Amino acid sequence: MTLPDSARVEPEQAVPTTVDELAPLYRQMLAIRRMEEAAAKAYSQGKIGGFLHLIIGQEAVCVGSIAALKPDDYVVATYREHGHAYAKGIAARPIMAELYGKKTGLVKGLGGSMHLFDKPTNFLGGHGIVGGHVPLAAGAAFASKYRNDGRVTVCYFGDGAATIGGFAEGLSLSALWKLPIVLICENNQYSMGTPLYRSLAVEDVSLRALAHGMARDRFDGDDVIRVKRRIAEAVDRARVTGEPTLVEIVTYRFRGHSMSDPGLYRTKEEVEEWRRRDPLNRARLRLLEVGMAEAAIEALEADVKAEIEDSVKFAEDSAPADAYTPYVMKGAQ
Amino acid sequence: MTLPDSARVEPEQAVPTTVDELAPLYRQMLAIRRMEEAAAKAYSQGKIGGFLHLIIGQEAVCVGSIAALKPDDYVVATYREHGHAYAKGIAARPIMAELYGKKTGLVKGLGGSMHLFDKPTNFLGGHGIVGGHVPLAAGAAFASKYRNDGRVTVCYFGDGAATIGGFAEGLSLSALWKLPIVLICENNQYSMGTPLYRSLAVEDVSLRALAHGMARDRFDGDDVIRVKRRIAEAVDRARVTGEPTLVEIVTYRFRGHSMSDPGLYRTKEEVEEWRRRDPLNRARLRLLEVGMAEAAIEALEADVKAEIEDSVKFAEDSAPADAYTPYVMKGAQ
Amino acid sequence: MAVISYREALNQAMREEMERDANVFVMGEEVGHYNGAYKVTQGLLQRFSERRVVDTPIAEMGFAGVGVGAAMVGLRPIIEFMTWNFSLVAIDQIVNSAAKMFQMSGGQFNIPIVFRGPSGPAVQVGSQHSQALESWYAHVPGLSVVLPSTAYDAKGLLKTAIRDDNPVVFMEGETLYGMTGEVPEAEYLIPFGVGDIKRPGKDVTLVAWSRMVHVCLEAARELAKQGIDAEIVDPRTLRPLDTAIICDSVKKTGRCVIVEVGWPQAGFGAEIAYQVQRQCLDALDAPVERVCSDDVPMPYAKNLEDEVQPQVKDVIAAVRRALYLD
Amino acid sequence: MAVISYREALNQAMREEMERDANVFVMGEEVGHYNGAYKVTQGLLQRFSERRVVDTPIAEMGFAGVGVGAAMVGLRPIIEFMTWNFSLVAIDQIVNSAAKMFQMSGGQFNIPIVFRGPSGPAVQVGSQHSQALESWYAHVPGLSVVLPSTAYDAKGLLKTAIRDDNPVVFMEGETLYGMTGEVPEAEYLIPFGVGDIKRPGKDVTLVAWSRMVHVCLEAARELAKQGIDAEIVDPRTLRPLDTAIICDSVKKTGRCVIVEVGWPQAGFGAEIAYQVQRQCLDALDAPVERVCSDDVPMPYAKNLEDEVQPQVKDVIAAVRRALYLD
Ligand SMILES: Cc1ncc(C[n+]2csc(CCOP(=O)(O)OP(=O)(O)O)c2C)c(N)n1
Ligand SMILES: Cc1ncc(C[n+]2csc(CCOP(=O)(O)OP(=O)(O)O)c2C)c(N)n1
Ligand SMILES: [Mg+2]
Ligand SMILES: [Mg+2]
Repeated sequence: MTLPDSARVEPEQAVPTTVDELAPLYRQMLAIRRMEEAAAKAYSQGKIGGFLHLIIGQEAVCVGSIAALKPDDYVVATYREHGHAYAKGIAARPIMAELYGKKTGLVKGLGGSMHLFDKPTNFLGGHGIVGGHVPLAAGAAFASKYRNDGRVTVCYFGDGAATIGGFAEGLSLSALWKLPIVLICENNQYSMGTPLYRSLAVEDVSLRALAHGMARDRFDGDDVIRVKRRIAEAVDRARVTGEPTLVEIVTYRFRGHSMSDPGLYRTKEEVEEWRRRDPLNRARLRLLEVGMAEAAIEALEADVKAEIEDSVKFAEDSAPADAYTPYVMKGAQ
Repeated sequence: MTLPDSARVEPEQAVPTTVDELAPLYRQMLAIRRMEEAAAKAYSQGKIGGFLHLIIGQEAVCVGSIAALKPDDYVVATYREHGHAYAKGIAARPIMAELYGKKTGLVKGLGGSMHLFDKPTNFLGGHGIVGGHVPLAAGAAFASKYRNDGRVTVCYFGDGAATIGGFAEGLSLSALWKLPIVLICENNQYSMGTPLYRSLAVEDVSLRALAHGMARDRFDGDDVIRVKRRIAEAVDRARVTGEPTLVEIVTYRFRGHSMSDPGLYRTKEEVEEWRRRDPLNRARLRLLEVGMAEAAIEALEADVKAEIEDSVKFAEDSAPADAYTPYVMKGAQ
Repeated sequence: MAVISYREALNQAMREEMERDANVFVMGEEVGHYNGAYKVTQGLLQRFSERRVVDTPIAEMGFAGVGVGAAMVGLRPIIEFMTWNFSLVAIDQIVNSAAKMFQMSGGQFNIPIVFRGPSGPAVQVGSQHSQALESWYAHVPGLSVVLPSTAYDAKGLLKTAIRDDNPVVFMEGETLYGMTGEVPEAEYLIPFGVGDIKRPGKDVTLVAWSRMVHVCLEAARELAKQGIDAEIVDPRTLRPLDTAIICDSVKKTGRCVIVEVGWPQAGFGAEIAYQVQRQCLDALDAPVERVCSDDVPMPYAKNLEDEVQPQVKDVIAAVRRALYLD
Repeated sequence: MAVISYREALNQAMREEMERDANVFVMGEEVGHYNGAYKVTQGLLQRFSERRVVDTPIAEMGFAGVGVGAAMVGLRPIIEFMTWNFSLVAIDQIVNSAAKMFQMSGGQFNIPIVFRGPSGPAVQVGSQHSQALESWYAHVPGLSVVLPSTAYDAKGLLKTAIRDDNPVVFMEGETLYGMTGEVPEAEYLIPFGVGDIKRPGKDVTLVAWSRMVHVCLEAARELAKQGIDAEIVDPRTLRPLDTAIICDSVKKTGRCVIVEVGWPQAGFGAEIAYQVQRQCLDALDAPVERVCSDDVPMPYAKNLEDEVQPQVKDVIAAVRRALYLD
């Protein structure tokens, strides 16, 4: 399956940027890539268990969009959220320790890969029921409107969520109440093994906005700067007019749905084609174009490598989750 | 609140018809009107209990649309379904006896006003959870496709159902699987006390179809022949191409949401304006226009009166629901 | 003390807590302009405006989730379900979002939310609108489950629920709204997990909550005529459950009959029966009995509906069985 | 007899029933092209084509309802939930449509549908993906609730479920799929409401279903070394429940321990405990004990997850308590 035509309307020319803008975003994308690679390795060694959903290939979406936010803004994500958490400002150490189920994990080993949460950075999870978190995000945006606090909420969901009632209701309430929210469909073209054309009658998820008189946008997710610019428009709309936007970003995951999925439903050619459009490579080339020296890039890369290695060591060395305090917090009352 | 502009695009001129076509439809509408008036009276005398949702004012919708169906076609409706049941061919007697909770009731006194069901006429209920019946209707249509039996399913729901997940999922699956179904939104402009503009961001429910590449239609529901013609198009589409249609029919209920609702949220003027457009009066005038004699109409009306009076007497004289057989059918196993 | 209705008691509790804390708001179908389908929110829109009394479309999953999301960032929503029957389309939000969030987030996000509305069979509304789901909710860690039987309890428990920092399932008796009772003018709160003796007695312990307390009170009056002195224990909250007050009573009477309007199998009364036999086996002079609705979806016809539900005569019969009188 | 896995047994049951009856079809997420998230439907698409093996979008409420609607007009759907956790967004269809339709329609529309999928905690999938909801479903009249513990039971019970003319909730053990057992080549059916003694014994009755049967078997081996001879009763279906087989065992042993992986409060074990004390109070030499998961949402970390769930040591401890040995 190739990228649907209507997503190609996007001109292929690069969006203007600078080293100062792009370098930190490249760094974030790379750190997310390396962090997830390290997690995959640990998983295959049996050090991480359960479900592990990697975002490898999609990094430009979370990094570019969160770059358009203020620290006070809220982010609500799915179970495929390591990248979003990192981009929102959570360090690799507590994320990795959480995947390991350690006491030093972001949520003390209670949540795991699918349930990262962080109050200080306004990262509201990490949710496992497809579509169920969209109303929650609308709720955070409702609170911002209630308090008139100027915050914007960004909610991520997959193409597979476009068919479930939780999404439909969250969308409908956001439109009706004019909530300051940006709903981002990370259309990686598959929900587990199901290509989009087998779950939706149309190929354009953003059409949903029409039925609610809501603003919409739709574009490719391989250029992190483009993602940042286009999401900034939607964030501005939310912040200034208080109105929601439905945004669809077309992207691709290089790996299977989770670690246990060999991804046999896609051809090698299809995956290869998308790997050639790797947002990381693209950002690196662009950094050279806009004037960053190869040596400086390599220094940055070495720095990322050290950061992730450190996070793994931290996770490995940490004590196991603590049985005696946190998890009984909500026990029999 | 007046009728939204976009619903007025419909030319006000009458759709061509004949006495042969219109007279039986007028008769059905009148019988439904009289049946519900009788039910309201019995309710106020304490002979009928629970919730009683009357369709008075909306009769042209169910009568006109069901006139476009074959007997084999399935109908799935809400709790406001006495008219749909009658139009599908169920006699007044078992309907009235059911409202009275009698042994001779359509469903033996087990279901009541909200849960009429009738296998012989392919009337699949009578459902009380808003939106929940839309997937059921899709299921009946799925079965027709599975068997290739040429049947069409028609599903009715209110404007208030347009915001609930059950409707969204039923719509989405109907579009994806190209099911032979006609989804009819009976937009009576209120869900209980809530006008449509407080439940949906747009005034046109049929816009939902756009997000699914589905055929749609939208028109006024006061001319029973127009309803029949327009629904016939959608039914043909379903029968011939197997494709679904979302149809919105703008209408009005003259009474409150249920017998316990005084309807204080609407002005007297608004209700009066709609009463002037009463589909029954309209059909009666039209009958005269197309050549039915006043005396013949009066004979028909007398016949209806007798039929409904008979149904009330039948209900009153029937034995109470039987405690010892039917209701324990699905007891502890 | 003022004599007010159960409905008015609930209304006062919301009004007082909304006055007290600007983070408290009410959301649900018809709660504002319509003043509530059952008029429990009467007058709140007028007093607090559309900002804090929010009418919703029909989208229980959506607005329950909006409540949870708002609670994550510090608001204190009161979510009204028009009836608890409709919570079935929102139950994923109650269980998977509200109840689990605190744990799942490592203790970072507690959810101070109240889900409330009428519960249990009403009159002739048929099977889809007649069910008692308290045993479901009481099964779920992370929730508190409250079922007040009197105006006094309703007010004191709802105020506690609104101040609770974790999710509360607050199930009102659809058929109790009009019942009146004494309620103090001064502020009071009733803690969760503390049951109440609704009638002292020495021969048999009746355990009941919500409307069944009143069925038991009537049965007790009949039983008194037969020389049987029944004690009625109302746990008021099923989670947390005051097993102590129940077991203390059973240790005194030696007999226990649990009366609930829900379906029998895996109804909450089974949990109480389990606790009683475990903690007071030696004190039991007879097996713990239960009186429940019949194991069927609710029929519409009044005669069948009455027969399906626990009635005074059923309670009396169970008590007499427990006393080996029949 | 062939030795096959629990997964294969389920697959055979579906395959055989689909061969037998052209009205039977399978529907769910990833059941076709992907061969099932847990590979239970492996090969069915190839054998029966897209018409009868229907991949769905993520829309549990929708496709559960489609199943019920199709069943109303005579098809016999098998609806797979990828896991029972996701049934929470479809539960209204199961309770309000499937379970009540027969009654609500005055006996006109029975719903021959099977809802099936893996149930109970898996390994380290966190709180939203780890719960045992059998006590909820077993509460609802109109449903049958089935939880097989072996490959043999899985096949025989699933075939019965598919032939049943009313809705069946069929909960498979997510952690049992790979477990093997003997299964006859010849066709067989296992009726609902008939329990099975998984190990005969005389000192104590252990009641368990699904994976907990295996925890009990291991505990029984340990207990045997301590000279305690445990009988293990597997009811196999919780609705209808074979109380006779349980009570007969308890009358023999005088002690009863119920082991379930669900949450303790209002878990299904409470219902069993209630039935046992009511029917065999005189035979009980000790209170009925229960072993359940802790009353918390499931934590992710392996050490905590293990600790939260019933383990062999917990069963042994409960048995020793019931025997007044500790
Ligand atoms: C209600 C519900 N149904 C099913 C699942 C199982 N499930 C988890 S992820 C997934 C696929 C989601 O696909 P998509 O929304 O496209 O997101 P992606 O995984 O591609 O990021 C499914 C079916 C679930 N978690 N919740
Ligand atoms: C899920 C759910 N929520 C709430 C209700 C209560 N309720 C019954 S009818 C109704 C209004 C429905 O309005 P609409 O869909 O416009 O249909 P109408 O009554 O106007 O025919 C509501 C809120 C319900 N039955 N189901
Ligand atoms: Mg996807
Ligand atoms: Mg309406």
